[in-house]
Amino acid sequence: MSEKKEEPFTINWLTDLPYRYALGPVASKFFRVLKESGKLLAIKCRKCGKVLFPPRSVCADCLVEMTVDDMVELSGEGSLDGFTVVNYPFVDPNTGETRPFPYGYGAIKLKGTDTWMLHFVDETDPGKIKPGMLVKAVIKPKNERKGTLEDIPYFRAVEKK
Amino acid sequence: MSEDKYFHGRIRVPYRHVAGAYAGRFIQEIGNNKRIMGVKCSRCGKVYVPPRMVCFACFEKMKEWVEVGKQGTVKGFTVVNYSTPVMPLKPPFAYGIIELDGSNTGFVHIIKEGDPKKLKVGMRVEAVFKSNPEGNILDIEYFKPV
Amino acid sequence: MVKQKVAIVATGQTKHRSRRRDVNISEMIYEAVKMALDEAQLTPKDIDAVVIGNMDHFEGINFSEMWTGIESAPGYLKPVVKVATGGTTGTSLAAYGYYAVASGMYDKVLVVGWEKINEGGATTGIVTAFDARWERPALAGALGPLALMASMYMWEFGVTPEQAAKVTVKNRRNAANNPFAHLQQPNMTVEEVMNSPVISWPLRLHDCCPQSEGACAIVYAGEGVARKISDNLAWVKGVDTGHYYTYGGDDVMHKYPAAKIASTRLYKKVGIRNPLKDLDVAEVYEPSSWAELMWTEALGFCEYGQGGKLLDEGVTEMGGELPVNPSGGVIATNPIGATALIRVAEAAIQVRGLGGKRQVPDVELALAHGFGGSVWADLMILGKEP
Amino acid sequence: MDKEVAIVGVAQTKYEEEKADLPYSELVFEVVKKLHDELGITKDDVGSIITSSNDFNDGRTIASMAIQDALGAVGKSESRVSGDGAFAYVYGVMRILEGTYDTVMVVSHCKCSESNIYLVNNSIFEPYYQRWLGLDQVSSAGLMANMYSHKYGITQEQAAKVAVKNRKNALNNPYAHLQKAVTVDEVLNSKMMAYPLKELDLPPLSDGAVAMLLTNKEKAKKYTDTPVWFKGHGNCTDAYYLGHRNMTDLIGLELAAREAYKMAGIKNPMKEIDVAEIYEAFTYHELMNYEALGLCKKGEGGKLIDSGQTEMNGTLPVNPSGGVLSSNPSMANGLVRVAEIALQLMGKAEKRQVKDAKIGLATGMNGICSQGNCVIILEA
Repeated sequence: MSEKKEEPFTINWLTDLPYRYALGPVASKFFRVLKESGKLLAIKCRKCGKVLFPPRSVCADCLVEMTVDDMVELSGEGSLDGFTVVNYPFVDPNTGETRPFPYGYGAIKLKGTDTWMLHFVDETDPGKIKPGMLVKAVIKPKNERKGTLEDIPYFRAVEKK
Repeated sequence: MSEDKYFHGRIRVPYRHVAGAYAGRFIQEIGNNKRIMGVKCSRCGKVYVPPRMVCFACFEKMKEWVEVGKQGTVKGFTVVNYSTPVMPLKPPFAYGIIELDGSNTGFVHIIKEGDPKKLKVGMRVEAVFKSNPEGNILDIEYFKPV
Repeated sequence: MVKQKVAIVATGQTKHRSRRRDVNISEMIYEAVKMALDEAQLTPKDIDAVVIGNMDHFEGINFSEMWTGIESAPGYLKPVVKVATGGTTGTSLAAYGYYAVASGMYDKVLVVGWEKINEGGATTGIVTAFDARWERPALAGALGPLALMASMYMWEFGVTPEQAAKVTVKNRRNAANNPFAHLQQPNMTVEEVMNSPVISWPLRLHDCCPQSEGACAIVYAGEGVARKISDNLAWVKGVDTGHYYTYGGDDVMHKYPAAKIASTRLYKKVGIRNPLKDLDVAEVYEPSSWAELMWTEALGFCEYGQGGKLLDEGVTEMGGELPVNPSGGVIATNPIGATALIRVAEAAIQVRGLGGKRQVPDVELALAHGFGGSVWADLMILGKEP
Repeated sequence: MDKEVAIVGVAQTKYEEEKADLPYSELVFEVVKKLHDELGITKDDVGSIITSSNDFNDGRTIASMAIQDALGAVGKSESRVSGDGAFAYVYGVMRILEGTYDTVMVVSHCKCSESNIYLVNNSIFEPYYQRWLGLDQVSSAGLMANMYSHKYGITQEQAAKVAVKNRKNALNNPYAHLQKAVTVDEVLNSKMMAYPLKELDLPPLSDGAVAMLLTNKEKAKKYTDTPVWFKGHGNCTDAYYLGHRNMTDLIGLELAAREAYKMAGIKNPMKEIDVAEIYEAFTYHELMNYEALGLCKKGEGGKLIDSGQTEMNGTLPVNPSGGVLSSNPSMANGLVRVAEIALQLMGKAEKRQVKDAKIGLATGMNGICSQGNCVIILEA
């Protein structure tokens, strides 16, 4: 069968489902500290010692619970161990609108952690990226912070080529 | 309240569902020609309104289109007294399962009547068509008691 | 109820395309179901249970199995169960179907995977699979993370974009031999891949899977009835799944540890010592060209870092020692909820010798692999002998 | 069915209106940890894991991804049934019977407090014919209740008695969400929602999770002296479109029950079954369940509740836990039913214990108004 060009008859439906996703004490503290002091926290498993970002309350390897007391402060610096430039349009389900692009996106190993954070990077030219280069979390000014991940709009690539 | 314990997010996505030959024709006939069409299973003889490609009982493709009545008999109803963002009318109003004349299945739709005492299983209702069709099932705006 | 061996007795697929304008969801799925039932010469009544799945938010339909299981598959007045695990949905469905028959609970089970992805949008849907608080804001569907993995892989092992491009060339060429495949491009060249627009560096357009609409169905039967249905069967030799951390960034993604763990376990169970030699064909879920290179390493076809070399040496080509994705794979066809089930169906087709122009000669053992979730792996090995 | 698959331990959270401090992962961790501690096991003792959840309820595609860490699933073979937890239990049983795994943990979770349940359930209806009408679980239940009561002359008082019974039972269940008895008058005078259903004919919305460990025959002895055996199962799906459904008789449930009884060798369910936990989505639905499960003749569900035979001290107590009308962690409901029957047959149901319970029945449900039905028979 050949693909017909004309648009078929469609039934359109705008799904618009509100959700309130519980944060739990650990993430709550992370976002509160981020909002109040602009600092990033991770969490350290008291059994295996692994430092995990995003901070969460269960260490998957040990199946032990971690609490707000296990949270450790990070410098906000990390190494850029993976990188891409998102260069395609799509509807962002958070808004129902097309997300602006292109944007840099990295796998960032935050100093002091054993995991990678996947987040925006302020570079859209892969030619300027060095594997493992230093990146630094940019934090919004205090009066603009809302206590969500958007308070960290992106990581700044520091040691560009 | 515990609102600061939450991240408020949403899943907001515009979907475009290809209606296909059956739902497409059904809804367009309502909008364009104010006709209600069913489709008949050649095996069990049942007339389905609204139409679908496959008779789920016989698992056969259906091909024969038939026009059915704009009136029908109420098989069941409920009157809703609460509201949600997706309800097309302000409550109270009724949902009904209506067997249209000439069909053998229940057709689920709205009956514009908010008083359960005025509704009865077995009563007759008639489709009210929307004057400016929008290309969906609400091109039959509602059913009204005859 | 007696434990039994399980065989795939029939398969069905739609011709996968980017947009099925002519049919709605339920009508599209019916095509694959009908084909599988017809091949098995089974009536809808013969089916004991239906297992069907897709991703809820991709088409925005909750409990889709309650609709499609009845109106696209013969599930009326029968058991209908939905399994949905992301990209691995198809193999997870296949696993459910296998356990349902192997346990003795049912004798004939129909398994269906489908997606009508362009009713919503794959990237949009995939974003919703990730944590709303931590991951969704920056995540761009599957391609962003796949590109990150590709960059990490490239940086660690020096695998080149040209080597990745060769995967596309191979698979799109293979796809030309598969009448169901979406992108059939027998003449694709490395240059063409390398010159296609950058979608998510280092992934170019032709390094990426398409978004397809389609459905796939398979019919399982227990050993007692299977031989009555067909004398050409693909037996399930073993099934395993490797799940992994909740957050994709918790470990080295490009080494795909879940696949390493699950494949090691499964090979041992099935008695495979050297997968490259012992397996005759593999259908792997490669959502990008780079992914196939990484996956061939994690699945033990070669050492870490040697995926490019394996390809360069032609090992995974048609006619090579272990052809990978004779169907054209995911880089040619990707109706997400059906994609991993297509791997199983295609592996069954190879074992049964029904592959036509895409047939690998003398297949005794075939591997089907599903990828999804937070870098999860689902595996199934099919064989000619029970 | 011979004694081959055992439930050796169960764990539940308390069901509550809003567990604001617990994201899904921590909710699941609570029951997993409880189960581990009770049985003295670690994650290494668990062969495979089956979960059930729903992506619309959780606001997340592949809802099970959020709970991998909390399950202890890293490196393991986990899989997930999309929908009600009773179906996950059955998948767990299949995995044990197949022979690869001698232990399977089954977990189900739901937090109704995080989503708008009406919109979530409106999404169950396909977009062509039903969704635009704004239908949801309450309006469909209203249709069903009205058609059923019209056909069989069931009164609103009879339906109300179901709420009275179940809410009273819940007083004995420390896990139950609503622990306040109600009277027939209170039910009849509660806010009209979808005629004839009033607010107290309908369940609350709850948060909670449940977990259990299944083992094969050999392993069962290691963990418990009171294993609860899988004895029979039936699963049957009715038509999808409400206009195609038999709205007055739950034929899907009836066929599922028939199959389960056959497998379990049960001829007279009212006599042979000692305790039942059924997924009653609204008061009338429990009466319809009685009929479909063969506890009484068609149309006599009202008489059965009148007779008191399904009360705690009756011939066949139904929903000693308080049922869904007392606790409704939607997707977990079926697995909660299985867990409650397991506790009954283990003799661990404390104040809600039915004396000498040897054979129990649990049901699960998917979709709107008993479209997908699962009936499970368990034996002490």
